Amino acid sequence: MTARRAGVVVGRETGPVNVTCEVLERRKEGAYWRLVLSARTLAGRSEPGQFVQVAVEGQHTLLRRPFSIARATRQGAEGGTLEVVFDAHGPGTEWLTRCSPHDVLDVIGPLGTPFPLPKRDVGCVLVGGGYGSAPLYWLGETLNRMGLRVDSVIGAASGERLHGVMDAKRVSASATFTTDDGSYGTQGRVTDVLGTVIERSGAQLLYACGPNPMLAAVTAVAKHYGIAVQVAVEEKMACGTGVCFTCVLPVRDKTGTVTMRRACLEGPVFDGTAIAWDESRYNVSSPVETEAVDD
Amino acid sequence: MTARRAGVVVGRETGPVNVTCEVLERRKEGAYWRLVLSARTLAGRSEPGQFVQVAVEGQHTLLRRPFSIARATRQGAEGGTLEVVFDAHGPGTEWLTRCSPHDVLDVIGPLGTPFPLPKRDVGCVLVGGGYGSAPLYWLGETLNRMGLRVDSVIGAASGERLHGVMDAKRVSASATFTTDDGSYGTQGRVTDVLGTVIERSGAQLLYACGPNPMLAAVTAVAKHYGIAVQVAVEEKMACGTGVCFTCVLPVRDKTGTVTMRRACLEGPVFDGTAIAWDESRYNVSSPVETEAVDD
Amino acid sequence: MTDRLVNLGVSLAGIALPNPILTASGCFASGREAQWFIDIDTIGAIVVKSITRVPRNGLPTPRMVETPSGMLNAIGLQNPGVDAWIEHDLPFLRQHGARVIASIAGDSAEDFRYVAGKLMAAGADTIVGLEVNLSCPNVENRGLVFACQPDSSYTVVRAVRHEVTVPVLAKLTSDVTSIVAIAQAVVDAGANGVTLINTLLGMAIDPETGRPELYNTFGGLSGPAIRPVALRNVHQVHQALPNLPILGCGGVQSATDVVQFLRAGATAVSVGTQQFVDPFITGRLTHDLEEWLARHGHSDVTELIGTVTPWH
Amino acid sequence: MTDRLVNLGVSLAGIALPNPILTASGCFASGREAQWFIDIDTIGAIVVKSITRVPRNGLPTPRMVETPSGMLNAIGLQNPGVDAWIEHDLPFLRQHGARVIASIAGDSAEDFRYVAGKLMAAGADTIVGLEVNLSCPNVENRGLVFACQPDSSYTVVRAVRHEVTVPVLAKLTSDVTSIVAIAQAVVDAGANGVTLINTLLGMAIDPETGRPELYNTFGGLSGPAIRPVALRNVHQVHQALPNLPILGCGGVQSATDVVQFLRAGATAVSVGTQQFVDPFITGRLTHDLEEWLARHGHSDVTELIGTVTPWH
Ligand SMILES: Cc1cc2nc3c(=O)[nH]c(=O)nc-3n(C[C@H](O)[C@H](O)[C@H](O)COP(=O)(O)OP(=O)(O)OC[C@H]3O[C@@H](n4cnc5c(N)ncnc54)[C@H](O)[C@@H]3O)c2cc1C
Ligand SMILES: Cc1cc2nc3c(=O)[nH]c(=O)nc-3n(C[C@H](O)[C@H](O)[C@H](O)COP(=O)(O)OP(=O)(O)OC[C@H]3O[C@@H](n4cnc5c(N)ncnc54)[C@H](O)[C@@H]3O)c2cc1C
Ligand SMILES: Cc1cc2nc3c(=O)[nH]c(=O)nc-3n(C[C@H](O)[C@H](O)[C@H](O)COP(=O)(O)O)c2cc1C
Ligand SMILES: Cc1cc2nc3c(=O)[nH]c(=O)nc-3n(C[C@H](O)[C@H](O)[C@H](O)COP(=O)(O)O)c2cc1C
Ligand code: FES
Ligand code: FES
Repeated sequence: MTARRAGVVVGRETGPVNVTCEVLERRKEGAYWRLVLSARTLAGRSEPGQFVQVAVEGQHTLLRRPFSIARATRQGAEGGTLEVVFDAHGPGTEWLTRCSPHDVLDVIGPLGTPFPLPKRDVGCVLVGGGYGSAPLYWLGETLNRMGLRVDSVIGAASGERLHGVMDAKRVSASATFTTDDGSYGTQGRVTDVLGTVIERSGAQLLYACGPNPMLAAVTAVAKHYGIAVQVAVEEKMACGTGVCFTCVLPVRDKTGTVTMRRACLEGPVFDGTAIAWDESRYNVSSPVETEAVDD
Repeated sequence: MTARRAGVVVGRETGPVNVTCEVLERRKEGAYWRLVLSARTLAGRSEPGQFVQVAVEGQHTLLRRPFSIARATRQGAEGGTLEVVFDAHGPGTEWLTRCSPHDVLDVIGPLGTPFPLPKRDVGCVLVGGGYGSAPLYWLGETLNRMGLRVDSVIGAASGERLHGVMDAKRVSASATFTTDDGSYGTQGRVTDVLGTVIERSGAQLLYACGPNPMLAAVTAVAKHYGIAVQVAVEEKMACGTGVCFTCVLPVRDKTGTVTMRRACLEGPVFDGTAIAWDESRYNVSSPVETEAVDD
Repeated sequence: MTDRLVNLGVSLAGIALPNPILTASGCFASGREAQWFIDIDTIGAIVVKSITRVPRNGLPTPRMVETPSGMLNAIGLQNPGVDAWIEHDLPFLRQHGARVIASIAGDSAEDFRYVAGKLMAAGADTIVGLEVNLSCPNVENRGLVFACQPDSSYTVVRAVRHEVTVPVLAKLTSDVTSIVAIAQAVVDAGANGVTLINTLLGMAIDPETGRPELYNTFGGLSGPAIRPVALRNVHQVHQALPNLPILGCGGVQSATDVVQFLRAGATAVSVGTQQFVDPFITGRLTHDLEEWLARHGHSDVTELIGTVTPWH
Repeated sequence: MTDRLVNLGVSLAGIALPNPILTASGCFASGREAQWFIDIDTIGAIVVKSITRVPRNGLPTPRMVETPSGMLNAIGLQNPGVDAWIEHDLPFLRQHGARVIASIAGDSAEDFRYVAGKLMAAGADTIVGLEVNLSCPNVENRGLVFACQPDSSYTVVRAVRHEVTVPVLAKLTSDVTSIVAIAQAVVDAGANGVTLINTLLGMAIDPETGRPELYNTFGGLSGPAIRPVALRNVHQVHQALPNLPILGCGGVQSATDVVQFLRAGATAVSVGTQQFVDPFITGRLTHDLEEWLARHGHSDVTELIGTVTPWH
């Protein structure tokens, strides 16, 4: 890890900043890792749904790696912390698993659009797949504070890859879990149980985060019930700041015209029904599967 | 640091091996760093003058980095240790400074030719420049055990970059130090004092290790006094195992023919008088200087 | 940092720039996105994302994949088209005092001429030069990339040159047998300088599925991996055509990279992929370059241009 | 690792190989140096350092510099010449049961023909094929590299083809406008296959001194940095000439890299720069490739060759 001084903040009065963050804690959570970073300024500006770009130093890596903000605290002994939950699968995330407390990471954020909060008193369902559930619990806390009913449907390939079971229970009136292999909760996909949860809770709004195929399927369920759906998408991102146009997906505007929108700047949170899922290649990593709640 | 299991040895009954070595100790010595590695098999095969190739994982680096073996022990609690002393100046050596005890390094060695030991009872002078003095003390101990008189002339840019003052005193009848800036010992170059040491000690053999311009100058002094000189050269090495031909230098054979010899396989120790110094570009990093005892 | 004054200003093919650090086309969008990070008027010049006659939606994803010390991209020239660009992006750039080098692209020489004309009619106060992105398929010649053929390159540059009065830089690709032959052709056509280099054509395949990592199968390789190739092109062209102004591009990450490009013969550099890693890069490079020059006793950045000392 | 049996054997342009992992020319010397690390008869085939008519001392140092995920080299074809090679290196290779693909280089077509003839006269029992290194300056044509011109490439390959009966691979450079045009020329001349690719021409400069990092100013870029370019060349040639056997080369480090090359259209791969990092690499790749194939339900490595599934 390159020797850096922690706490350097570069940026403007508002908007994203580039900060050097001390690692306060690294812990394993099931199949995933959680990093807690000291990041006062960045944390103070973050809202659920936004993400950070973290510089990694894998031997042949070049680009930053994007991660959803799993939680940002604005107070506490450290004056503000930022948490990310990640899955180690390639050289960049592998490198991150080797960070220890006191190491310093170079982070840019918050980036992208947050989940829009309801203006009316509606019930909400949080639908998370794999590590995608991590930012939803923070959103759930906000919704709780607004006095809104929250239900959760959390899925993964297996129990080990189901993230935040306790958090889901904590923030929700009801929490339903699904795993592909049946090792925890109901065997199946989130969409197998989502309809029941919507009917039972009377929710009018879905918030979903997870692999794009899941988001497409969740959007279909929302449409079926005629309720709103906000999804946080994942696309390969070179810059994360809107300058490269690698992270696009086809989005329909009010006139019905489909244009390629940047997930990093105009998203990652979109109205699920505006995304032209059929025209997007959301199923990049596993072209044979049509829905997978965990990559 | 990639998670590796320590103690894996791949190779034959003799010759170089590829081993994964646990870092036992990392310490700062003046301007340099010393790494002590657990390396039973490799250490057992090593002799002064030989080197190792260490895999580094700096961002964007590719090749191993060559380091002289500063010391190899064949017994002790760890069953055999290997030491290198290095100067952090680029991404590979920077990465190495971040190794901590228990980290595991991937090392190939011993490589190259050792310093040939005298067959007769002669006095020897060790001439070291910068980190180049590190392997000479281990050689000095061997010469001491053979009952030979050893004198040392150790130089560097500054006192901080003078390596192993205590070691030099320990293994030598006399130890003379020079620094370019006069911050320790005599102000000047090793060759400014070498003649006096040769005359006073009656040495018949010089062993030198340091930047190539120093080796060329030391060779000139040896020639002047008509005594033997063995030098350990430093050339940029891609492989260190003799397959790439990047590390060559012009060497004169008995018939006077100059051919390009591989420093990694046919060296790094050569008879200083056989090297066609004029035809070599030994002064690569500082083309304007003609002699520098520390790069 | 000493308090010595160093001049960083250069004249690139007649374009006066306060410093030699530019953004590379396609790596800075149209400047608006970067305002969180930097004051865009401090940048030497902004080379904007290539602009075409009609809007382009670009290619489907995946559009990028990381490779060792580099990345491949296949965006497909997504851009709003020249009219929307003039309406939406130009006013922002003008208002923020940016020096703009407009990158233009097209399917035919006529496309290039048309876009060049429209841009200069609307933006002559802000657009200080044009960069002709010749790495586009020529639909009138079996889709061969303009920059791969001296005659196609000539035709496009000549059409643009006749249309406008600002300096014209021709952006070339290294994927040719002789970069000097192409450079000579664009000089003959009236180019005031060349930008070297665009991305190298490359490919990566998902081993598991056999799918190309890019929807387009092939894409452009950029980043530090290609820096040695970029420097070689700059130096070859500088040796052959020592008076031709060169905007160096390819893998610039640090001030010492900038020094290498200047020594090889570039008058300025443009930063592409590193923008993605470090949105503050132009400011950092300007600062570090100034410091490097001061530390090495230079009072003017132009002292470095074309200062390679061969071994033999 | 399953206990499933996987066939790793391939026929490369008629050369029977026990596995598709070869050493690349210039990155394995003549095999002797590697004996500390591996049994050289286990390697698919050894492509030896290019051999010339007369001994060559090569270039002065510096001969190499590391670059991001790559390296530049300018060795200058240091080799003992064909006679000494036959006397000293061939017997060692023969005695150890190596399959040898002899790489040959020269200043003229006649040089290549001469070396090919001498080698086959002395080594027909051990030399299973020839690789014609066309990345040499043609002294009879203003020093232009053979591999950059279809006609020069044709002439050399034809001269060699007429001289010998073993399969002939033409090794090409990517530094051309159309790799397919060069591949077609060598096929017309009778090449049985092509090796893709040699190094890319590059350069690096010491920022402090302005000295090129290589004595020769320019050098060849190799290593993982160039893998995307190598894969692109392999795939382009495979698409244009699907029956032409290809030896893929450029940046191979892992079994999944090998899979990419095979999918792109290569029948086998040769490993260059990674030999410097890992002298055990050929054995490791053979092992890992076998495991990969077994894990993916393949019983024969040839099932992978030319299996890219385009997106559109
Ligand atoms: C907005 C956003 C939020 C994300 N949040 C999280 C999170 O909270 N936790 C988490 O574990 N992962 C998250 N991801 C995915 C995460 O960015 C990738 O897993 C990570 O970049 C992989 O890097 P690598 O070096 O380990 O893998 P490699 O596969 O070697 O990465 C190579 C390149 O591909 C990109 N890439 C690979 N996989 C993905 C992917 N699934 N999505 C986007 N880019 C990818 C990388 O960024 C890199 O540029 C998020 C992605 C996006 C776009
Ligand atoms: C036989 C031999 C023994 C050596 N012993 C020691 C030692 O005991 N202690 C020590 O500090 N250094 C030693 N060196 C030099 C050491 O290898 C380099 O300092 C180191 O490789 C620099 O790597 P870097 O990434 O920090 O620097 P960079 O300059 O970024 O390295 C880039 C490339 O250049 C090569 N290189 C850079 N400097 C040198 C150099 N001076 N000599 C050879 N190659 C170089 C590197 O190996 C690498 O391939 C030795 C070199 C050789 C050849
Ligand atoms: C995502 C991306 C998009 C690009 N788009 C364009 C473009 O529209 N026009 C152009 O001339 N070059 C384009 N380029 C090429 C860059 O301007 C630059 O020439 C190249 O990336 C090499 O520089 P770098 O290594 O600094 O990125 C693009 C490069 C990238 C990475
Ligand atoms: C040090 C070195 C020497 C080389 N010498 C030769 C040579 O003599 N003949 C040849 O055809 N290719 C030579 N090559 C090119 C390699 O065979 C190979 O084509 C190239 O390095 C790309 O593969 P890699 O990325 O695996 O190294 C050499 C490469 C290197 C690095
Ligand atoms: S990641 Fe670059 S525009 Fe979105
Ligand atoms: S370093 Fe490769 S032959 Fe010496």
